[in-house]
Amino acid sequence: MSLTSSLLYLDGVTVSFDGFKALNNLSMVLQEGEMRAIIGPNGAGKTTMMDCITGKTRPDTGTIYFDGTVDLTRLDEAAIANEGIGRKFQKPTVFENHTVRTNIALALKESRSPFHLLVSRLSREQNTRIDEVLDTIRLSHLQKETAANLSHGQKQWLEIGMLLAQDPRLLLVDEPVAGMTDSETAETARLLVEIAKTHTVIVVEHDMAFVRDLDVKVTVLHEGSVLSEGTLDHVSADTRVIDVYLGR
Amino acid sequence: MLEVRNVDLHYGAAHALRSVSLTCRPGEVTCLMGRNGVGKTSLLRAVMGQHPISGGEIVWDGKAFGASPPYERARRGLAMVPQGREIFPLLTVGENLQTGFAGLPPAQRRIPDDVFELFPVLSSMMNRRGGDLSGGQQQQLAIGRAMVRRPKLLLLDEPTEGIQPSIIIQIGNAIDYLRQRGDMAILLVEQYFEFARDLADTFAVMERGEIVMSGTRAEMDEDKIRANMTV
Amino acid sequence: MLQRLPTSRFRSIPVFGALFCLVALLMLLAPDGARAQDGQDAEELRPLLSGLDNGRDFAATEAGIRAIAATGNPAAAPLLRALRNGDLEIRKSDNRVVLVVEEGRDDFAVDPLTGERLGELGRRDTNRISINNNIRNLIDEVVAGLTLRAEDPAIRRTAALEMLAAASGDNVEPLRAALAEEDDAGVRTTMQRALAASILQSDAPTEEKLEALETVAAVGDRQALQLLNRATADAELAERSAELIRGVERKLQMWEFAQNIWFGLSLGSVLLLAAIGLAITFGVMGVINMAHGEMVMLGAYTTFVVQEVIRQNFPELFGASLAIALPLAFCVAGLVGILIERTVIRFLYGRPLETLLATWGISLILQQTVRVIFGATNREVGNPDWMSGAFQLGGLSITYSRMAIVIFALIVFGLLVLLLQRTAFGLQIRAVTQNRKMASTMGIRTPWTDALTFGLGSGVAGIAGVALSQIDNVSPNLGQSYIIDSFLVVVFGGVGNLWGTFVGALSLGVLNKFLEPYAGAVLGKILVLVLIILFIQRRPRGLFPQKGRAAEG
Amino acid sequence: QDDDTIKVGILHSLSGTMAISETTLKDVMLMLIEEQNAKGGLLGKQLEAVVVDPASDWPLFAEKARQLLSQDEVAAVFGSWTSVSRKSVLPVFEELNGILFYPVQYEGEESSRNIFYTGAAPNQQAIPAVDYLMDQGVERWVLAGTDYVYPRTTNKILEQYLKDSGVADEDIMINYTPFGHSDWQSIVSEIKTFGSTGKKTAVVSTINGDANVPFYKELANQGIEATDIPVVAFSVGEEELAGIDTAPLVGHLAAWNYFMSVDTPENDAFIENWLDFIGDDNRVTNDPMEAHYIGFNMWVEAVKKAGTTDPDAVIDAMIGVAVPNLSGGYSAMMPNHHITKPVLIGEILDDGQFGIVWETPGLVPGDAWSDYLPDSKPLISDWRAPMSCGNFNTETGQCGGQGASGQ
Amino acid sequence: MTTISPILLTRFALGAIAILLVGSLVVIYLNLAFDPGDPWHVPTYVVSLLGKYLAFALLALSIDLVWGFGGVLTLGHGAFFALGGYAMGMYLMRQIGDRGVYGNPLLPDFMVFLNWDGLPWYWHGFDMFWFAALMVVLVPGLLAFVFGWLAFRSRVTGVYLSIITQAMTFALMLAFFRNEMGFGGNNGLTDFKDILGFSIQARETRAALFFATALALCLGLLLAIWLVRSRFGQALVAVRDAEARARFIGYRVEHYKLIIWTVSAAMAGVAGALYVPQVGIINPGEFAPANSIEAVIWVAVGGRGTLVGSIVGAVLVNFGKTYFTGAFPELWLFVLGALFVVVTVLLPRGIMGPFFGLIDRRRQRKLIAEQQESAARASAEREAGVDPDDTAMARGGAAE
Ligand SMILES: Nc1ncnc2c1ncn2[C@@H]1O[C@H](COP(=O)(O)OP(=O)(O)OP(=O)(O)O)[C@@H](O)[C@H]1O
Ligand SMILES: Nc1ncnc2c1ncn2[C@@H]1O[C@H](COP(=O)(O)OP(=O)(O)OP(=O)(O)O)[C@@H](O)[C@H]1O
Ligand SMILES: NC(N)=O
Ligand SMILES: [Mg+2]
Ligand SMILES: [Mg+2]
Repeated sequence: MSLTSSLLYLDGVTVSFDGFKALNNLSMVLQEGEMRAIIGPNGAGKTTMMDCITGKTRPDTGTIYFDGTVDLTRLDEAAIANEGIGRKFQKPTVFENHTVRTNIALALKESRSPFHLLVSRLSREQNTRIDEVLDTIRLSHLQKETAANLSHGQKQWLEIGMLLAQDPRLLLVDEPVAGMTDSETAETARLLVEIAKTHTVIVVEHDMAFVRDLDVKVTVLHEGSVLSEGTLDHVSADTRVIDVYLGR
Repeated sequence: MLEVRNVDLHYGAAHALRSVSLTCRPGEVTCLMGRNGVGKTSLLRAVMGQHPISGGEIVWDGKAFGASPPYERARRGLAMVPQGREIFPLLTVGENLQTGFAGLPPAQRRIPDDVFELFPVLSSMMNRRGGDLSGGQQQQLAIGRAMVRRPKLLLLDEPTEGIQPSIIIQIGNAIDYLRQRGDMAILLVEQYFEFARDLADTFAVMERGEIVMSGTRAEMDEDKIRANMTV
Repeated sequence: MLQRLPTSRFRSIPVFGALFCLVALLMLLAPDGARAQDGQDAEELRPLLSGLDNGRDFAATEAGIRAIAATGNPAAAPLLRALRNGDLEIRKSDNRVVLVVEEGRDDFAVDPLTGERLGELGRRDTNRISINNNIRNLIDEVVAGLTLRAEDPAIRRTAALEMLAAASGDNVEPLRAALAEEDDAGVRTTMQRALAASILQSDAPTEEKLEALETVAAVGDRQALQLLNRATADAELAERSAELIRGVERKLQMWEFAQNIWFGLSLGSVLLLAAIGLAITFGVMGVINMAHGEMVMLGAYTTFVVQEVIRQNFPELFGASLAIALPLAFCVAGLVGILIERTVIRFLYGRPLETLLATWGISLILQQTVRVIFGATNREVGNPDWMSGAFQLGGLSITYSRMAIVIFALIVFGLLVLLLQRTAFGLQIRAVTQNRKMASTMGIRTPWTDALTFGLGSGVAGIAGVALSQIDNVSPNLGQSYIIDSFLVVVFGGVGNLWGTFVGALSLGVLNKFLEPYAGAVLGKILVLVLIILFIQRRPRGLFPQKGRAAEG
Repeated sequence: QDDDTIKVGILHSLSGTMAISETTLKDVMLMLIEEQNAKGGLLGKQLEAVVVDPASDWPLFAEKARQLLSQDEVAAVFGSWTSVSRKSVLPVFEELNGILFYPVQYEGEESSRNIFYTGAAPNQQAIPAVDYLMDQGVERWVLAGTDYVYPRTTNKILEQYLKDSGVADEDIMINYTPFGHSDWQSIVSEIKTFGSTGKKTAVVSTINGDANVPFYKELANQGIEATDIPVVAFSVGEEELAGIDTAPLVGHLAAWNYFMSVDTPENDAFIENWLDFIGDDNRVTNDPMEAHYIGFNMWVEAVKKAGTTDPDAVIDAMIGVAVPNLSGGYSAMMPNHHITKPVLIGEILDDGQFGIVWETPGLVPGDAWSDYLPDSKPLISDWRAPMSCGNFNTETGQCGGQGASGQ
Repeated sequence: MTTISPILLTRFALGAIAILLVGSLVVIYLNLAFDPGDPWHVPTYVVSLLGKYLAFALLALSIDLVWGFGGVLTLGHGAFFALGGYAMGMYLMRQIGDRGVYGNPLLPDFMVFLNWDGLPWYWHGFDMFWFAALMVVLVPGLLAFVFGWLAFRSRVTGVYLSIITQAMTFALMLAFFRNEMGFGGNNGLTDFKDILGFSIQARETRAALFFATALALCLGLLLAIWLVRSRFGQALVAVRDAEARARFIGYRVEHYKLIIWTVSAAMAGVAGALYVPQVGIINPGEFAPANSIEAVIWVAVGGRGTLVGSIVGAVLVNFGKTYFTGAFPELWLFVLGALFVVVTVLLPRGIMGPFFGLIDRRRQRKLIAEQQESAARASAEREAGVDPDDTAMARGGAAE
């Protein structure tokens, strides 16, 4: 696999906290347009990996390239976001004092320059786009509500909505369906599959039904490295995966 | 026994619970279901005393809680695993567990072995700060912490959220085991239908602040409930 | 008139009340008193007494003193000491020289030679015999001559030290004589040094002086340096003394470095004491506690009140006044803290920035309250005996008060760390401040914990006030002068990190003391501030930042 | 009833950092006014004190001055302590043509038509003190002060004066510290070192207010006795000493124009009245209080002389008024709006009082413009007609700008 | 803190501007058109006092911008205010010319008697008003820029930032106290004569200064409205509430903070410049940390993040100070202290809180009604068999 054809390229990434290796020589490659599901035990390093990609955590060693040439380990969070990497956090974080609508508006794909924002207003297309996103996440009726007043699950949805509005090339989605009902979970899977047609996506989930619905290649992380990779059926059959993750 | 009688709850002008009634008995698991934002967490908050109720009453062991604060309810045998984990981020795992000692008789001020049996990862991370744990580890810690209090009523708000499948199975077993012991009432909020169905003795489904359906396990009609939980 | 009592020169604190006064009087008369009681001898001095009072003609007074000293009468030394202490006065009614003794609130006249009581005195019944610093020096000198062979070795030592300080050729002979019969080793050494110093001032032969130079240089302090410097004027001694001077100076330089570190540490412990309560109310609880300084002030005023009560009623307890004040200050400040927490702060959890506003208001109220009760002026808090003066540790001069504060700060800090890190209460405090709602859900009585924590922080500030009352003003402004430094220390060390506060305080203290000699106090302080600002750029969360997710979450 | 009373403004800080010194002055003014009223008031009217609190906040001084003059329409104001507060109110008094009595020793270099300086100018305090010490054989000098205008100017004058008297550069050490400086360890130890050369050394202290207590405590702890290195202070009086245990400080000096220990019947009466008024036997009196005593009596005399409280008339009547001071003489208002005073040197006693060890043979008139500063030397002040100028330049024969616009 | 809708903020602010303009003109008219003694006359003393309050209000407004909307609790804004004040003070000093006591045409008096032999370089240019006016904005702006650039880039936040702003103003205070700095030390700059050729003591000049301050405050409000209502303002609030989150969607947090911080500092500088000629003195006391804290407190009293609140708070507290220091000189600290405590405990959103709150509650009730309606519509649709989500989902997925 060449460096240039891949959208995301991790090689030998290691992160340790006071000697504990959260990521251990992790390597992974993602092609443009690919969707990848990542599973693995609690503490396997899934979130830490996303932290490394988005600049929240600096790896001790290893390289991370985006789009073939961009060395993400040298950029800060904002620069990485502006390269086209968007993220939904495991613990929903939204702008609590803004309305749901403004939250989406703030995430819209656009220049983030303060001077631009000082003089520009939202265009009609942008407003339409916000409406669409609100519809998608089913929060239209709450669009004027302050985000602080949302329930846990509603915030999850809002985060997904912000990610949609941001429309990045690479989406990192950490546990999108936690706290959702089964049918919402199914809907979300459909939504992600739809998005993946035009985007590159990494999804972390513990909900196997959901992962099955995605029907994509699965990587199993364990103790900071890849334990197994393949279709869900393939990895589910792996006894090591069963031992450390799925249970019997 | 917990009896929630016609409870109302407001956030400012927003009416989050509308005359909700519910009963939880020792040795039973009561399962509360419903879509996002219907008021499940609000009901647990009301029971725990984290948010004042604006109408109705909550009776525990024959005595109404009135306006008593959470720590009094905790001392009367309630414990809660809240949504969002609410781990004390700068306390170590061990210290997080020890916060449960407050008000316990000295003899009980030790961490029950079940906690580590159920969540072995905690014992290996006793000195790590709670905030550093991964999401799923924090969820495990939150459950363990509630168990330290040896509650008579355990409130679980989506306890399986973010937890790996093998441990979900164990949590299910644990809840089952606690129920079997017969001295504990359990109120479980759960979105994951199968998990809920396997555990529930009684159930209730909420919609927009109201309980729209309830009954015993036998009365749990999967289709009807699913219909109610569909978006 | 001020109801202050005369003090003996051997005790640097004012002594209070009748009992103490008598003790002082006895001390005054005791040393050579055994012989002084021999009335006849003492009466020899009576005609000379009048020579002491010459108004502001100090030259005449000097002559009078010399005349008394020349008698060699054993009663002369105590008499002159009384003069030096300002206890000799002229009774206006009969122009008689009397010794004034205070007992309680009353003054009595006592015959300075016989100790016979001559009756009570009113405020304006007597005039103090005027003396000035030159007279004091003279008295020290002649008394040293008179007491060089006293019975008490301590007094002989003092005399020798005095002669060392005021080296003069005239002392050579008396010192030699005294040395001949001296049997106390310590006093001998001092006398030998004094003798060497005196020889240098005399017209002794050069060899003798060269020998004396060595003895003096061996002392190695500033006084020695001064003697050596003087010796360089003598051509024959110049070379050797210059050599010796270099040696002494090198040594002194080294000691100066050590002295700076000590100064820094002691300033640091003052900062630590001032900041440590804030490390709890602000660092741990997150209350931007602008009233912290006023808690310190309350502690200082508690000390004042305690001392006042002791002065009035139990003067013999004065030495223990600080020990009594400590728990009281803790309670007073702590209770006020609890009161503040219960009435104001508790409504503000979750709104940390607003605590700034409320506590600012509280600090204004507390300041003005104290101003109304105690007045706007400074109040006197005395240093007990054991907190006064300094001792010599090699070339270091360490004042007792500073040392006491350093030790005290360490103890307070240690106890606090133990409390927070090792006890259940400490755990509850930390749990409550990190997540109040969840702590309550875990069964922790949060209102209780909140009140006690705030009370603890305030109480610790209060005991800091006891210590600070020993080195600073006790005035309504006391708190204001520490609040900024306290916040700086806590933030510099890292909010919520007690060890950070500890290291922060000490390192800021040392830094300050090393900058001060070069930059001056003003510029030094500015530099410290600028360095802190720059340091925070490098470490935006203080000296010991919390790392990892926990800190951000 | 407004017309039946003459209002007197009292402009002293009752809160903030200066309250510690100024509150007493407010009290003494209240006492003086009460006494005057008991004597039948002034011009047949009762005096009424208008007290405001400028809170140690300098712009607030200006605001309060304005309020006193234009809203309360007071006949005279007694107030200010720090130089900056005086500088802040000066334009206000000139603009609204009010009268201010300023009772504190200061750096000089000022003479306003509307201000009467009843405290000491440098030649009434600093220079005599240095003279005295030279007389006592002092050869080496530490000029230690708080870093602000009064010490800076005073030290500038003293430095020049010492050099004129033949003191070498290396025998002068100058040290400045910030306001409220509380850690004196290094400086005291430096002074100790500076003083250990064998030459007799003294410290001339212009250390202000709060910084003195820790300074003296450190002196005492490090064992610097007055017999070794005496400290002569210009800002330390009885009130400052009331906060310290003075036993270890016996012999250190202060130069003032008044001490509580002055033995005169006037002073006895003043002290008695004061203790009565304040109801606390432990309170002391000090120099600025005497200055207000003098200033107030001068104003009373001048108003009587003018027969009105009209500022212009009173200002003119003030010059030449002489009233008894508390040390047994008469102080007179000079044409330069400064007064004549005796200069006393006192040594601290163990009871917190000062024993007077030296006294100028006669009264010293205050000099607004120091002779030891080059630009100030040619200036003189004379507010009598026809000169009517606070800063007449004897070299150019002209009156400087301020005097001209002050009219 | 909850955010008040920008529309509401704007309405209040526009109202305030109207009141300010009309009110100040009325005051000036009453001052100039009637003679002292006339019951309608407003004394000049009051005009200057009001001018001082308004200068403080501008300072408070500048603090509300950084604190209320940028989330930076500044405990050092007094520094910018004082620097602006010094810049103006230096101009006013130079205007004295040879009318100083020593008649020196070049050097201010305090330099003369401390034997300065020339004007320090940084005093040059201040004889020109335009230059001084530029410096009023530039000096605080530049200091803020450098300070902010360092601090925000290093991600100094929260109390750490607050305390180093305090350290900054404290250090400046000590520096300006030093006589060697050449700013008159503790005495500062005083005894001004003219401004722009007009006597500073003239009634008309005072009225003009007062009006200029009112005008500056109005302009400040307009600027603030523009900043806050723009999308920049929204992003700023997002940065304030969730800095890290904002970074992850690409906002350069440090730029946003730096801009508002610098603008605010310049605004504070203007406030200081207007303050100085009206009170007649600038001295290092203005740098005192307590002053900065007090200014923050005005904002908190009025209501943080409400713009108008900061003005109300500044005027109210300072009026209280003026009144109480005169009426109850011995007790005013109790009154003021109690005011602060009571406002915090009873009015968590400051004095303006209840006003905004009333309108806010009405809005919320409307909102809830709307929500219920649309939720009901949705479930009706669901029951009718139309799946609204299907269409939404398709759209959401297709759109880029
Ligand atoms: N600052 C830290 N200090 C110590 N350990 C840490 C720190 N941060 C993360 N860890 C550990 O690193 C491991 C990886 O955590 P991470 O959050 O990446 O797991 P995860 O795969 O996302 O798990 P989950 O499925 O539970 O979300 C965990 O064991 C966690 O405890
Ligand atoms: N703190 C709050 N302030 C105002 N409104 C709130 C608050 N918390 C929740 N709400 C509102 O109350 C309603 C019920 O919320 P609740 O958290 O109880 O829902 P839930 O059933 O637990 O949902 P989820 O499954 O998403 O956790 C929601 O509509 C939500 O918007
Ligand atoms: N004038 C003084 N002492 O400031
Ligand atoms: Mg994770
Ligand atoms: Mg919920």
